[in-house]
Amino acid sequence: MENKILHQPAEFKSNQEVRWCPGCGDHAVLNALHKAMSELGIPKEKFVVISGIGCSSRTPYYMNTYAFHTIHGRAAAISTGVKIANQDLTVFTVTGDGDALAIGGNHFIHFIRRNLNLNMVLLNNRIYGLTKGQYSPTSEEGKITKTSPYGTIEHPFNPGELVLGAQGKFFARSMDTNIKLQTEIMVEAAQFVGASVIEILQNCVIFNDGAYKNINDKETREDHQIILHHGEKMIFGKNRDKGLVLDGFKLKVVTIGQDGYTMDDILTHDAHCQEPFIHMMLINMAYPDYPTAFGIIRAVKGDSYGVKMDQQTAEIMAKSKIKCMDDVLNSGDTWEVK
Amino acid sequence: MENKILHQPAEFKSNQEVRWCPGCGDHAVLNALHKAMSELGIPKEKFVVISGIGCSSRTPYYMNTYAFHTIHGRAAAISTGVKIANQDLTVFTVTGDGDALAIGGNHFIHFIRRNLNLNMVLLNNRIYGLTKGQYSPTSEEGKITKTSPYGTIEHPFNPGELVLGAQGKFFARSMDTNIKLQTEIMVEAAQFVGASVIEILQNCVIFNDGAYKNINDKETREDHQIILHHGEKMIFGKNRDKGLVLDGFKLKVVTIGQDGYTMDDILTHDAHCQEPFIHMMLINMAYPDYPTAFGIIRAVKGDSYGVKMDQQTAEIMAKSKIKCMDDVLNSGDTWEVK
Amino acid sequence: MLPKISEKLIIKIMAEKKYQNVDLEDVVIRFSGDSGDGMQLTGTLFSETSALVGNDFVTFPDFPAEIRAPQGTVGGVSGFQVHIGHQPVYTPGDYCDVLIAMNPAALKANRRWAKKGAIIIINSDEFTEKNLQRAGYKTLNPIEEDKLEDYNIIFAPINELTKEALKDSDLDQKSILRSKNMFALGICYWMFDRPMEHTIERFEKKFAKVPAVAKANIETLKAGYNYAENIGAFKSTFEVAPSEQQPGKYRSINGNTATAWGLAAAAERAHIQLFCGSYPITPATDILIELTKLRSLGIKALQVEDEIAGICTAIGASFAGSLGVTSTSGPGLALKAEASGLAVITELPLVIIDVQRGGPSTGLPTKTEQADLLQALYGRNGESPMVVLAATTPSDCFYYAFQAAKIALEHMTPVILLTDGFIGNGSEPFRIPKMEDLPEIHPHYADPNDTNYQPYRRDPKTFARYWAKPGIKGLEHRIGGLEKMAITGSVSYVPENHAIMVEERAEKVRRVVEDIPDQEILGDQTGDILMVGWGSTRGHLLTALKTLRKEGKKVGMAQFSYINPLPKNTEDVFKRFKKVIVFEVNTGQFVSYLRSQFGHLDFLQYDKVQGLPFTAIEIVEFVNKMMEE
Amino acid sequence: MLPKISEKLIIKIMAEKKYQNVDLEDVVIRFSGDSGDGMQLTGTLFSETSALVGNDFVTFPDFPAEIRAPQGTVGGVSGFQVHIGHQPVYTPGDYCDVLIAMNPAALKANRRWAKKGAIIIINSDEFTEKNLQRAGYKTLNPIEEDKLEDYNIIFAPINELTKEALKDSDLDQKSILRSKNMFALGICYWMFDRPMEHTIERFEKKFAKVPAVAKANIETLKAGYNYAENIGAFKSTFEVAPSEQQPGKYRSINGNTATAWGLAAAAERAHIQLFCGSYPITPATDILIELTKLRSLGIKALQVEDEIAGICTAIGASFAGSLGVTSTSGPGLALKAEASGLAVITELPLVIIDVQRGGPSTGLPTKTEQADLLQALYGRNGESPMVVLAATTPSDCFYYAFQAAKIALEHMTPVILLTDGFIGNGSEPFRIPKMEDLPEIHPHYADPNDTNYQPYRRDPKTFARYWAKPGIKGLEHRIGGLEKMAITGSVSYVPENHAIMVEERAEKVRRVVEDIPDQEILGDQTGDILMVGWGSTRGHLLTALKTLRKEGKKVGMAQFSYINPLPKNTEDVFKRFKKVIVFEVNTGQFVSYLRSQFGHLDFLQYDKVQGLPFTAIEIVEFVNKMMEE
Ligand SMILES: Cc1ncc(C[n+]2csc(CCOP(=O)(O)OP(=O)(O)O)c2C)c(N)n1
Ligand SMILES: Cc1ncc(C[n+]2csc(CCOP(=O)(O)OP(=O)(O)O)c2C)c(N)n1
Ligand code: SF4
Ligand code: SF4
Ligand SMILES: [Mg+2]
Ligand SMILES: [Mg+2]
Repeated sequence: MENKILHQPAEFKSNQEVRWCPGCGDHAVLNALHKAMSELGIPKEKFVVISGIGCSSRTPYYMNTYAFHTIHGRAAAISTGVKIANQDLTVFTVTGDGDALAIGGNHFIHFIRRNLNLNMVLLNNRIYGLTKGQYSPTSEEGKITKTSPYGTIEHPFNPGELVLGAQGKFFARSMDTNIKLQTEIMVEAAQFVGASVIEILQNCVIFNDGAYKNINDKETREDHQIILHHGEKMIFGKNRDKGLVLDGFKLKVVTIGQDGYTMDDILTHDAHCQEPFIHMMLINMAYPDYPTAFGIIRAVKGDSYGVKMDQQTAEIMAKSKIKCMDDVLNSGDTWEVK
Repeated sequence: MENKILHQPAEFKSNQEVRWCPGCGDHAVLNALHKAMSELGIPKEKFVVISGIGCSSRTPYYMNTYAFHTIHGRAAAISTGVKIANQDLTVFTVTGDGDALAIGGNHFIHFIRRNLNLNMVLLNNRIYGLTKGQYSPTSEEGKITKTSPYGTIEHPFNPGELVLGAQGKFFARSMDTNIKLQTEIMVEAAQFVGASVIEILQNCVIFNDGAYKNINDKETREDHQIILHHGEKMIFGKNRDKGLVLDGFKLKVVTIGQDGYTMDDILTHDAHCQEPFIHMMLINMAYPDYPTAFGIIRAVKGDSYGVKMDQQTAEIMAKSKIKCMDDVLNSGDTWEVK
Repeated sequence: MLPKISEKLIIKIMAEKKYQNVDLEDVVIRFSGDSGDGMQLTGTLFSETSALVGNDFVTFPDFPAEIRAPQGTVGGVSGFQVHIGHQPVYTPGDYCDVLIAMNPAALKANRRWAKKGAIIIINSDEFTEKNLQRAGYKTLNPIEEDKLEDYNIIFAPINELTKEALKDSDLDQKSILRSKNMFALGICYWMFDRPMEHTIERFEKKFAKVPAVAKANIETLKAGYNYAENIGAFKSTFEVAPSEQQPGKYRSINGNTATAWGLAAAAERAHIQLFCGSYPITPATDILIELTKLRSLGIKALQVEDEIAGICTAIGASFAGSLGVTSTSGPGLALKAEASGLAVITELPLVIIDVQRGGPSTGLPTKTEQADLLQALYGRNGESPMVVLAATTPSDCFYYAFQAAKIALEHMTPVILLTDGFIGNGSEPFRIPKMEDLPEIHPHYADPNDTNYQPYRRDPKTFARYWAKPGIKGLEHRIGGLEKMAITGSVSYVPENHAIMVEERAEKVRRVVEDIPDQEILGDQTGDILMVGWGSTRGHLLTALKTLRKEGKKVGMAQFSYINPLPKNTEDVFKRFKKVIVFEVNTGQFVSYLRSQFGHLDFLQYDKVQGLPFTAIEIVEFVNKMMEE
Repeated sequence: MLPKISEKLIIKIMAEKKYQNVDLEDVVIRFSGDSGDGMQLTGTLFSETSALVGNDFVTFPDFPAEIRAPQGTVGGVSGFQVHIGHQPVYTPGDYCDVLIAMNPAALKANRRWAKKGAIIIINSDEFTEKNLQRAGYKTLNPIEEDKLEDYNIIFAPINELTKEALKDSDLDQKSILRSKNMFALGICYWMFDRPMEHTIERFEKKFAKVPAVAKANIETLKAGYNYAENIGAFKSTFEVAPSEQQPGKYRSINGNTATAWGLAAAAERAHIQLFCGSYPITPATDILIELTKLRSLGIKALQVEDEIAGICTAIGASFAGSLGVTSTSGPGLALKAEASGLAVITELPLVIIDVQRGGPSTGLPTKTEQADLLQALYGRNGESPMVVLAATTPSDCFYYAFQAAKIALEHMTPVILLTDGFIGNGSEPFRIPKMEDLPEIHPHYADPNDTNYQPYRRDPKTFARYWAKPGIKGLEHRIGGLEKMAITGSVSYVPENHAIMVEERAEKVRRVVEDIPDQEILGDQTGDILMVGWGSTRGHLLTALKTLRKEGKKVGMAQFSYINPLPKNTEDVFKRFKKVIVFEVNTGQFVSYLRSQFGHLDFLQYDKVQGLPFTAIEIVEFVNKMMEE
């Protein structure tokens, strides 16, 4: 979809000094968000950015739109109120792995289930940045942090998996460094009708530097990342000669031209498929056995709460004889005192 | 596993008058719980029953064990504290669809992720019973309730799906009326090391009567329910001639002897398979296209938080020179004032 | 000490006793039976018919503990008390003149509420050995066991008579028995000379599609009426004369509905969209339920995943330009504490309704109490002042909800409105206002053409900041939970600025005092004792006030609805009396708040924490005692 | 009004000024630099070395706002103030005698804290045009711009000198520059004649595996020391004489560590397992961190999914027989409100720690405030009384945490312990107690052989119920959040029972008074003015007290740590003075609580809400002013 550009990305920057650490992945995400807003061609005043608390959640201050830096874990719930109050607004909910999946876990799953037309950008650095380095629900097991001096003993959530468990319709993933992909995804997410979750693998240079080194090392990343596009073959690798095929109930990495695999054997990405199973497998692919999947992994149509709410309201308004509070007050049994 | 029975089921009944409505599905679940406790052969005083708030959550009062009727939505978190404090105890967490999945949603997903050796019995009547009939996160879309006079516009959660999205290791399902199956499941859940969730489809005769009529009608239920057992063929039906086969990425119901299907084609249930995809499909099977799946759908080994915690603690205790508070107080830099 | 039945209510109990008509000023009737017996409906119909013939009334439903106890047990008894009068009545009555007990459990649970010598109508068919046992009677003679010999008891075989009345009906036995409450209602209609037409019409309308049901109800009603006449049981001439009621159109309303409607009315007067995010909780759920019914007015009322989401969605809606509202009870208010602080610092309009119930913790969910006052005032981290109001009767919940919304919108502040289970569930006649007669509301909007909008610039008069709705070009801005720089609203850690902002937020709340009326004194304007109450104790205090003044005492009464800020003349009000007694259904929360503000004044206190409202009688007794001391 | 630098601190600033040794009683040094400059470590090393030579000290770290601001900006400045004395010192000092500013932003942010004429050591290499601009200076002459002409400023090219000192090092430039803070430390060591050995040893131990790093630090430290000597800069003879300190073994401790250890000590003395469920939040996180380190003692400290899970896991652990603890700050306390009511009604032992910070809402997370007092007292639904304590200094956090646990376990009640960012992060010497000298703790266990255990039977003396751990045969029982029948604990809706239980829960908390000491008065035991404080204001009040009494004023001081219940003699304490002034870092919460309890007494108040502790100076001024009025 081509949109008429109303504002340049720079116009979305607020005059506040950006206070993230130099080198923090958040900077790139902010850039991408500014770009996406520009590309969406929506007037500045129609955007609302809502966040919780965390480094990532500082984003609202850097937006020259309407924006609200709320409280820890509640960004999803507050966004829900904003959107229901005014469906004309394009709302981005910016949150972190702690904000969304620890304290905010309940609003997160209901945000997904309700499927309002909201767009969540989840900056997953697998750590609590703002509070200076405690483990988060996405920290890998065994991780030593300030609150786990002997290593954590918890399985991390995989955000995409949880999204699917809550019946999510739109899930995408990007590396923080890939501004182009993020921008693309953000634009599509905003245009998608329903709740979208965009997981950004974000590097916290201070407390979890190198968390994604395995998959994002410049030298090898093409072999460890697969960027999916709907309708395109699932291929990757420096030489674009690796691909994914289905092997019973598992995905398998093959090299085209080896073991008899040809391009035809390679799966074609279908982001629109209602059945979640392949999406789930793609989401679960992990280093070192698999490339990590990026791009829009799932984007399936579903009824949006907001649309249904508006339809229902319109019907009720059309049908009901109760048009104003005088009608309400005088409805039912009444009597006159003279 | 055969256990030595120490107490008869009746010994698990407390002297409190049971206050559920006559005909409520909760009565049967209570019976099953008493039976399972008896069969487990664990001394009465080693059981703890923890609940939140709701009709279902009244269970603690009817137990002649240690029991705690806590606050709305927090049963999972409180159980976590109980179990970590004393891993010797066998803890049953009894909750409702509102208690566990509305207000308690965050503790629910973390309960599962953490994978402590806890056993949750989730009585899903798809309604708020105690507060007299509002929709719950499992109420079917369009349902008219006190707070949805025009019908809800929300997709319901499927609890099992959410369990899998949170990386659940044990999920089982039973009808409230099937005391035998429930008892079996509860016994296995208690013996399983890790967090288990048992969803009971429970009829609320007052506010949601007949919610499961489609699948539990006496006449037709054998055609609408499939009871899964690990290692056994997935067959069902009045005549035990229907079965499930895999058809591409979908399950398909076939009749043995028709269209060339033989018993060999029918899938064998593997509850222990790590990959969640088939379990997810089984959980998602819904009336009228599919039979509803019952029994232990998933039971895969995983590290339990409690076990890991104990191991880690033992190692640390063995290795550390800090044995008591005097050691702590005198550790590091100190100086003497004379 | 149980009061004696009004001596004027002399009745003929049995055929052998002499028939006599008596005048009554007011009468209290308590319907009670099993949860399934339809007592709430019966009571409501009686109240409404009474209103139609011009009586004033106040009702109080007494629900069973939240779980449906097994049939026939005391735990499962449902009661409904109604107080009717041809003079204004202010409470549902302390004790009842007539008690209807549909089964032994109902008698067991409610006999304590019957005045000495009261009429007790018993459904004798239910007084079987098994049922008596279930109700916890130890003998087969409840009359003797409960020492009811001096009461006027009517044994009516209501089950049998209902079956008899409906012997030609097509309904099955179970359905037939379901109308037995109408038999009881019929008896009462005859006793108090109420017309049946209105009720009959109602059934015809309600059950238009199932005429058999309509007919069953109507036939049974008539049968009860005739039965009472036939046995010549008793009859009071309850004079019908709506003397002091203001002329106008009336309806019956309970506090929760009134609250919901008050909010909706405010939204209409403010030309703003109302958004309510709530989570069900007894006894507040009905506010959400009533609001969900008003979707045709564009009102969006949502059941969300928990109380925190309730307030957070409301804050989000307020940020987006709606009037955000959230309704709950005590435990839910506790959960909203953190987010309510966000509303304080972002200075968004927000109304939080707390329908108080017995605590602590889950406590007594179906019982009433006033014990969330200090939580409402102080239950947030940091210095976070909030406006706190309290409604005093079912019908004025409408006006205080309206007022709460008005203050929130005009002063840009969250407001907590306290009601409770007593007035939330209780009902009374409500004079229907015309919307155009209600005050206008002017939300404190920013000028959409402001080219230099600053989110924390304040109105010099009220200190309210200006509200800019997303969507308006040029007013883009950012707010949040961190301390903010005065005027610009950007994040600030400057020490002096923090002090300024703390003070400005407090001052803004204090200045609300300019928009609220002076505290009114009822009764004597100066004298020996001032009875002070707040919120829902109004009816009982007022009843006591009338009694005391009839006795010639110099007593005044001040019922507070504005808790924070307190009305300007508050101190003056207290100083007009020799003694000030604060009455509360808690252990003294308002009095401790008053003491913290007016340290130099002396306050006496009378508290009650039984999950029940006061009785007017205990108030009178205490005032008299203090009079003597 | 800024105080002048101690006149005794006369120093030779530059070569041309005359060298002179002076005696100092106490001195305040403030290290400041960019977040990455290691100022916290520098300050800590200086404090510890001072302690080793026998000085008393109090420190206060002043962290930057929680996000790392870009290098060189005022937002990113990190400060650490230490007050050392050879007499006891009670506060980190109001203003500093020596300020180290590692870059222009540090100067900009901290010059307000320097006494008139203070020594300011500036890293001149960082005072480039770009950096000055970044820091917000408008000119190239910060001295003039900030009006610092009368200050004693030393421009030291620290970057260059550090590079020079390490020119033979194998480290890269970046790593080399990282030790520049040691250069500053070296200067200070020379100035105040501190030995370097201890610090050198520390580096050798800490960096045993990277000797190059150890060496770099040590060399730079020495270079700074020598530089100061070489430029003959200045030197004070800061007398080393630990006069009033009790003999014993000491360590440095901050309040959060002390709190964690106090809890652990209590668990050990009670022979019970400690369980802590918490969620990170500034400035409380360190308590959790410290507890997680103590796993070898069997302590289970867990980071859970949110604050609600924190308190709920703790309640679960308490039910299971552990000492349940949860630690948080204001917003987290708000979230725990509902669950804390469950602990009240189930009467389980539980310790809730609230390390207060600036509010409302997210407020000023890294700044200190005392504004959660009323929330702690009243922030729960229903009548839910709780014990509330407040620690007064970093080291006595240990004893109050211990005491909180003792009360919880012996009285079967939740206890809230209030500390704050000021004492939580601040540190001071701590005389290490022997565990055997600490009081024993006797949890209020049920008799395991009780054949008729009743969960709500009470100890007639304390009103505590008896605690039965799951696992014990025969003591099986059920508890919950609904109101319960006295003694049996089964659910009860009986009105009179509710009144009894409300009263018993309150009485149980009141009776804790029997186990707490009388309120102590420091200074004059009777006189003109009593200065009242609570919690962390102790040091500033005490400093002011000393000054005032030196001036000959009749002044006493009462610092409260027991907030609910208040000590028995509280009223008597107030009555001994003509005037009582309550000092608080909020808008008057404790004073409003006191007024609500002692309405007939008069209280004056002095409040400050700047996210900062008091200064002793402002206290002295206010007391003097009140003296005159
Ligand atoms: C109620 C509450 N609890 C805790 C905190 C402290 N806190 C602030 S941010 C944060 C975690 C942030 O982690 P994440 O969302 O991953 O954000 P990041 O800083 O990593 O971007 C915590 C625990 C808070 N501000 N409020
Ligand atoms: C904090 C809080 N919010 C709300 C409630 C009211 N409440 C009690 S139970 C319940 C829902 C129960 O639903 P469910 O868990 O499905 O249990 P059921 O009664 O259906 O068995 C609600 C909303 C409460 N007790 N506490
Ligand atoms: S602490 Fe980590 S997440 Fe936060 S701003 Fe710095 S690099 Fe980014
Ligand atoms: S209301 Fe429903 S769930 Fe509750 S006890 Fe009755 S039947 Fe059971
Ligand atoms: Mg993070
Ligand atoms: Mg339910």
